[in-house]
Amino acid sequence: MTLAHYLTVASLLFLIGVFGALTRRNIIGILMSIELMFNAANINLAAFERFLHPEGVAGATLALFIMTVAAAEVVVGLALLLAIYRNTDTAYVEDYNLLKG
Amino acid sequence: MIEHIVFYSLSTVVLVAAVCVVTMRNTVHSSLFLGLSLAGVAGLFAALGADFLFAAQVMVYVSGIAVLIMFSVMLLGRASDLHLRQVNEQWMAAVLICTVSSAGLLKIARAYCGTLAPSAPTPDTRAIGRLFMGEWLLPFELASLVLTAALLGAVFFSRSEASR
Amino acid sequence: MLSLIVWSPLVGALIVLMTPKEKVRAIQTVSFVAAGVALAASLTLLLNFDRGSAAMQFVERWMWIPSLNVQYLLGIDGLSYPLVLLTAFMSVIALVGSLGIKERVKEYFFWFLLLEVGMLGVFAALDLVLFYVFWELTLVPMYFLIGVWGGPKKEFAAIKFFLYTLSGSVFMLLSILALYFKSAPHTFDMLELMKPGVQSLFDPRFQILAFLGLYFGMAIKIPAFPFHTWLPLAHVEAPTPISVILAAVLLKMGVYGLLRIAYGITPLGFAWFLPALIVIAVINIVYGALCAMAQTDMKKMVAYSSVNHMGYCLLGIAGMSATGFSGAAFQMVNHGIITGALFLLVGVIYDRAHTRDVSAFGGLALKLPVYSGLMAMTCFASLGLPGLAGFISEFMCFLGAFSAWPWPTAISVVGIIATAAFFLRMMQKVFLGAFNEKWAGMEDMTARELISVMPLAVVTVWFGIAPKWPLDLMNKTIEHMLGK
Amino acid sequence: MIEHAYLIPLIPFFASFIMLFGGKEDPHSNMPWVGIAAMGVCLALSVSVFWGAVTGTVALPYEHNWHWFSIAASIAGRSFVYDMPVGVLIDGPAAVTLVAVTLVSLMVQVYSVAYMHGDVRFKRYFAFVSFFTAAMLGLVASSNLLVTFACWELMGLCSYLLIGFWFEREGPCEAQKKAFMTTKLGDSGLYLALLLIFAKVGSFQLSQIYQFFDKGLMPATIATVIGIGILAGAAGKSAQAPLFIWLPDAMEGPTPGSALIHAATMVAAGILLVSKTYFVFLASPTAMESAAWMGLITAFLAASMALVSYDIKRVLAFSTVSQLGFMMCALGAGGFTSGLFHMTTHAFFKALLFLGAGSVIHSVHTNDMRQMGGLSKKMPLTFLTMLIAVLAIAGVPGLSGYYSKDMILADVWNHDHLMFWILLCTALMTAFYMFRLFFLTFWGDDRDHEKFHHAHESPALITGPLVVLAVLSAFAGAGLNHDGLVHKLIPKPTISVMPGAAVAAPAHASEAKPEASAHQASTEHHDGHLPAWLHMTAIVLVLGSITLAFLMYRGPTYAAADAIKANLGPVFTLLDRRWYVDDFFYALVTVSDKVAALAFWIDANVVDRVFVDGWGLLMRIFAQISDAFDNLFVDSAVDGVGGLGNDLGVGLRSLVREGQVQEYLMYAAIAFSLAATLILTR
Repeated sequence: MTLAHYLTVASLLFLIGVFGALTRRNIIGILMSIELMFNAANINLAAFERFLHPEGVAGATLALFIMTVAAAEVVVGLALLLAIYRNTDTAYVEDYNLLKG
Repeated sequence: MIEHIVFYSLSTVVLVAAVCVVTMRNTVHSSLFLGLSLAGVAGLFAALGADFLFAAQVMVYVSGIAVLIMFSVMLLGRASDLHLRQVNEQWMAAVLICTVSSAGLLKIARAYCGTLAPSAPTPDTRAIGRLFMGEWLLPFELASLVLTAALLGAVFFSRSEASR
Repeated sequence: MLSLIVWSPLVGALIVLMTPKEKVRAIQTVSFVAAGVALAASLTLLLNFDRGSAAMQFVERWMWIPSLNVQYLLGIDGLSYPLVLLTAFMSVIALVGSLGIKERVKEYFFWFLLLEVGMLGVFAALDLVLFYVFWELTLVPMYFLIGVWGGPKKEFAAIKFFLYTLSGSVFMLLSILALYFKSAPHTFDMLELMKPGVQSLFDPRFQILAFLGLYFGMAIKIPAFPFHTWLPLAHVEAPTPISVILAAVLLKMGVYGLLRIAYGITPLGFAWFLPALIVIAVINIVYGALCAMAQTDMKKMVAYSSVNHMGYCLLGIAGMSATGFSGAAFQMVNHGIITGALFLLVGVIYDRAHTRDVSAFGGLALKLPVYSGLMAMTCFASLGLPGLAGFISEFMCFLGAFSAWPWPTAISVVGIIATAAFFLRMMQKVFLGAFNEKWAGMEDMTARELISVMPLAVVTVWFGIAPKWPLDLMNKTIEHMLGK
Repeated sequence: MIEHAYLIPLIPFFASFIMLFGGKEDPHSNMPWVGIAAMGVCLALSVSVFWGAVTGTVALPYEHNWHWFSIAASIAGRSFVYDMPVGVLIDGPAAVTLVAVTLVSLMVQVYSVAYMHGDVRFKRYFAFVSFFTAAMLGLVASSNLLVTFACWELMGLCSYLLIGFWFEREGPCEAQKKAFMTTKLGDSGLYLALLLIFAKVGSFQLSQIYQFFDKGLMPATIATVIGIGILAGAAGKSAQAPLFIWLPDAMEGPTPGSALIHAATMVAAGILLVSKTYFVFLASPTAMESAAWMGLITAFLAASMALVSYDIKRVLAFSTVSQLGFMMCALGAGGFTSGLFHMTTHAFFKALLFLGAGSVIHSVHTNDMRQMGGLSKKMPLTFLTMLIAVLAIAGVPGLSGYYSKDMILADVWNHDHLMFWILLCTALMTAFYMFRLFFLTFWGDDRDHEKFHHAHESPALITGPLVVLAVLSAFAGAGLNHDGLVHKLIPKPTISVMPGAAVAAPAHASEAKPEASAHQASTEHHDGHLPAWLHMTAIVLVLGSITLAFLMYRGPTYAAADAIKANLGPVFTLLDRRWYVDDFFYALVTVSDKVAALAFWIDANVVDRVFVDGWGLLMRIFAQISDAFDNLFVDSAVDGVGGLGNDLGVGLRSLVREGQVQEYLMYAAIAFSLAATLILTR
């Protein structure tokens, strides 16, 4: 098993996440896709630590931070989503056009 | 050999589940596959010898975030959603983007073709603990602050109009 | 010391930002102190400035972004020092003129001081990145100053100014980056880039391309035909002090850049472009004067006369001779002073009459002798009357260009006649003839207006009669520039 | 005293500033006496210089320079720092002219104290006059051509201010603008000449330029161009054809101001400039010939126009133009001495004429000669002094005009016979129209009783200067001509290498020299008087034309003149419209206005469109191309991406449907993927 294997898996996972974020109409879908991207990054971090810097634990530590942030993001995101849903009665992003000038 | 089998099977699970996440029409199914995919990632962590990360992944993501999302989906979901397209019109462009990007990303990956693990994995939980309580204390505390803020924010936003 | 000059307005701006907006007087005082410090500091440099040396003086050099070899590098020589002085001086003058601003005073002075930082920085910076940063820094305050405190069509004028100049500077940035990557070792240091060792890395083709990019950015600022159309609009819409700054300093940034960077770093590209430059200069002169002739709005007329006067600068530069270069440098200073005074004076009458249409007036010389006298003097200075500042520099520009381009120069002389024509016509319509009773209640200049105009008038006469002082400041540097 | 010659221009200069800024604007101000005192000092200085030159105690030319400023210059590949000098150069002509200018200016100022008394801008008028004189004196005394040009332009400014002194009225405003613009038009030629001189010589100092020409280093063609340029300038200032149009209108200003312009300052400047740069003309026969013909045509045209005018000041203005033509013609014909001699005498009698006319106007309050008549009874002193002036200008033997005009005619006769006859004809016309003026004004009976009734002799401040000038008009010519003094004072300059030999290299110059001096000797030999028979004929003809004027205009009516007018209608119209030169220039102004309007139209509608809106258009096209690209590439699923909204005419069209988060994200991703790929696959 080489580092390249893990990196490949991580990049594929990341791209799937990107694809999801770009295409899902449901806002929860987008959130899920973002989680996938976070995980891809985490795989990378863990793999780099294992293969390049086995003496320390910086990769795992950073991954933990990412998890923390991701958790916070999901929690707040879902809360916001609920709030928006209550107001607009829809979960589809194309209907959210408050940004329109 | 066993290492290979573990890696490939876990990768397959992760990727297939991820593809299902982004393509499933039923959002509930999507969220279930998300849990599966995250569990796969946890497996990969284990294969990499990051034991603490594995544990954290299972606890935070698989049992925390994935479940939370599942609940939200069920809260927001409607029966009519099942008949609607869940993917918008720009999916082809997205495919294109992903293809193009993959070229770049895979190129990086190729650069590490020959990189093998220098030594057997060692447990790192103790080291992480020392790091958090020592050198990285400040970021650690900041992270806790972020989580508290997130908690408060979540409570604030999700209160119903009536209770305000 | 240079840092003090450049950054003291910024300190002032920050203090203004922190002052409550009701305290108008405090805001004004802070602005004056900040601009005054810059002026005083730049005057102090005079004591130590070595006129006999062509080298950069008062150089300040620190690493800024080491990974890109970007430096914080300031320094002045005979070319930039007069312009630094001019900027500091005109800023104070314009601040006096700004005392009439009544609305959103705090924001106004904040933007004004920020603008001054940018202008001073452009003339003092010797690192291309730093130069570019300052160059762009002038843009945003200008945009707001025109867009908020301007005339009826201010938004359009501001956005036109902004987009036009921004699109020019994008090309300039490209050229700067190209120069960086072509030089070895990679550097943004202008002085390094001018050295023969680095110069030999730039083949003629590359220099031409790089020059064109730089020229495009600078031509818009100058403004050189055909990129001049933003100028009349911006001038007409801008509030008086901002018109003053725009004419007196901002336009000079273009010519300065042309001399310092375009000529200094890409001399071959510059030489290649000369035939086109002389044509542009002639068009600027003749065409600018003709357009001014067709105006009835005084401010627009003065704006077009700026186009005409910057044509003289271009003419001097196109001559590629020491006389022409120093003429152009001197003309920059003189034009700044004279046109600044003109805009102030037009502002004076606009404040009273709320119109700038020449045919609305008549016979004002009877009622406002001081104002008329000053205006007449400034107009005559602008049309190049000997004894006033414009003449010597204009003549030197012509002199410098004549041996290289006799025919274009001869054609440009037509511009002088046309300039005289429109100024005389304006004076006749506004000041002479029967008194228009509509303005019977009009009063002569107030003390504040006199304070803002008189220094300019004094300098105009001084430079006209004794041009030795400013010219000596420049001569060595100019000689050195052409000695290469 | 001559080492203080620099004070001559400076004193009136400062005096003018004292008068302009000192004291309050007061119709009865005492300020004018400052200017008069200053001018008196100048006169004393000038006279001392002049007297030194006459007695030979002062060596002329005297030159002294100070450093003004330095400029870096390069001429013909030679780089150097040119130290611009400012200084005085007093040679013979300058010494004579200084006296004439200061004297006339002093007389004019004294006269003006009475004439302008009570005007609201009384003080300002004297400041202008002083400044005007200072500029002229600077021009005369300057050793540097650039300074000369500067004074030249300042004089333009002063004429502008003086002509438009009564700017409340429409006429002076138009006239002042016309004067300034016309002279400016000529100045542009001079400007080019200066540029050319510096480009060739590398100096503005007259003595150095002279050296350059003297050695024959200047090619004849370049010299011709320079000469023509100088002539253009001189034509503007000295009102030569076709730029004479401003001078007749210049009488809109106060009459003593006109006297100053016509006699001492403005118009003499052109002649003086040509004389200062006479070596240019010596080096270029073409330029010389042009000067002669220009002068000749001017003299003739102006005299013909003076024949039909009824405005007393206008007749005088035309006569000035005509006399200037005489001078220019003389200079062009090689009569350096005679031209300048005539300039000096003309300064006296023309000042006298104008001041006399001013006295008349002051008394009868009209310019129209048809409303005057018989004033000799009412204003005896004015009448007598005017008589002297008229006799002088007509060239009646014994008076100053006779000597100078005679000398001019002699020089022209030696130069070209055709020119001589035209010039003689002009001289006869001069005699005729001057006496026409004289008879109409002073002779016969009163035509307008009321005006006549109010007429009175002017106060002493007015008649005093008249008498002084009359004395000078009568005797200056004889005095200067006495014992060849004028030839000694105003010697004709020479250059060692004449045009034919100009191409010779400096090594050959020594060979060329004897030949040239031989040539000179031969011209000097010719430099005699007119043949006796011609001389007598001329005098008789002049007397004859005076008699003709007497016969036609002595009476209260002038039927003969009307009869001629009726028979020669078109000719009169032609003369009355001033040979349509004015109309030509008005047309020129109209055309240039049209051109200006056109230029502005182009600016607003073409340049602005092309380079600003065009920029927007370019953006739009770019946007559309990328739009098409999207459609083609990203499938028709991406249908109609974004509405086609253009904002602000800049055409920066939003490519996206507004507010669609995912589309924004899409573009970010595109950018990211492209960037990543580009960087990573390098």
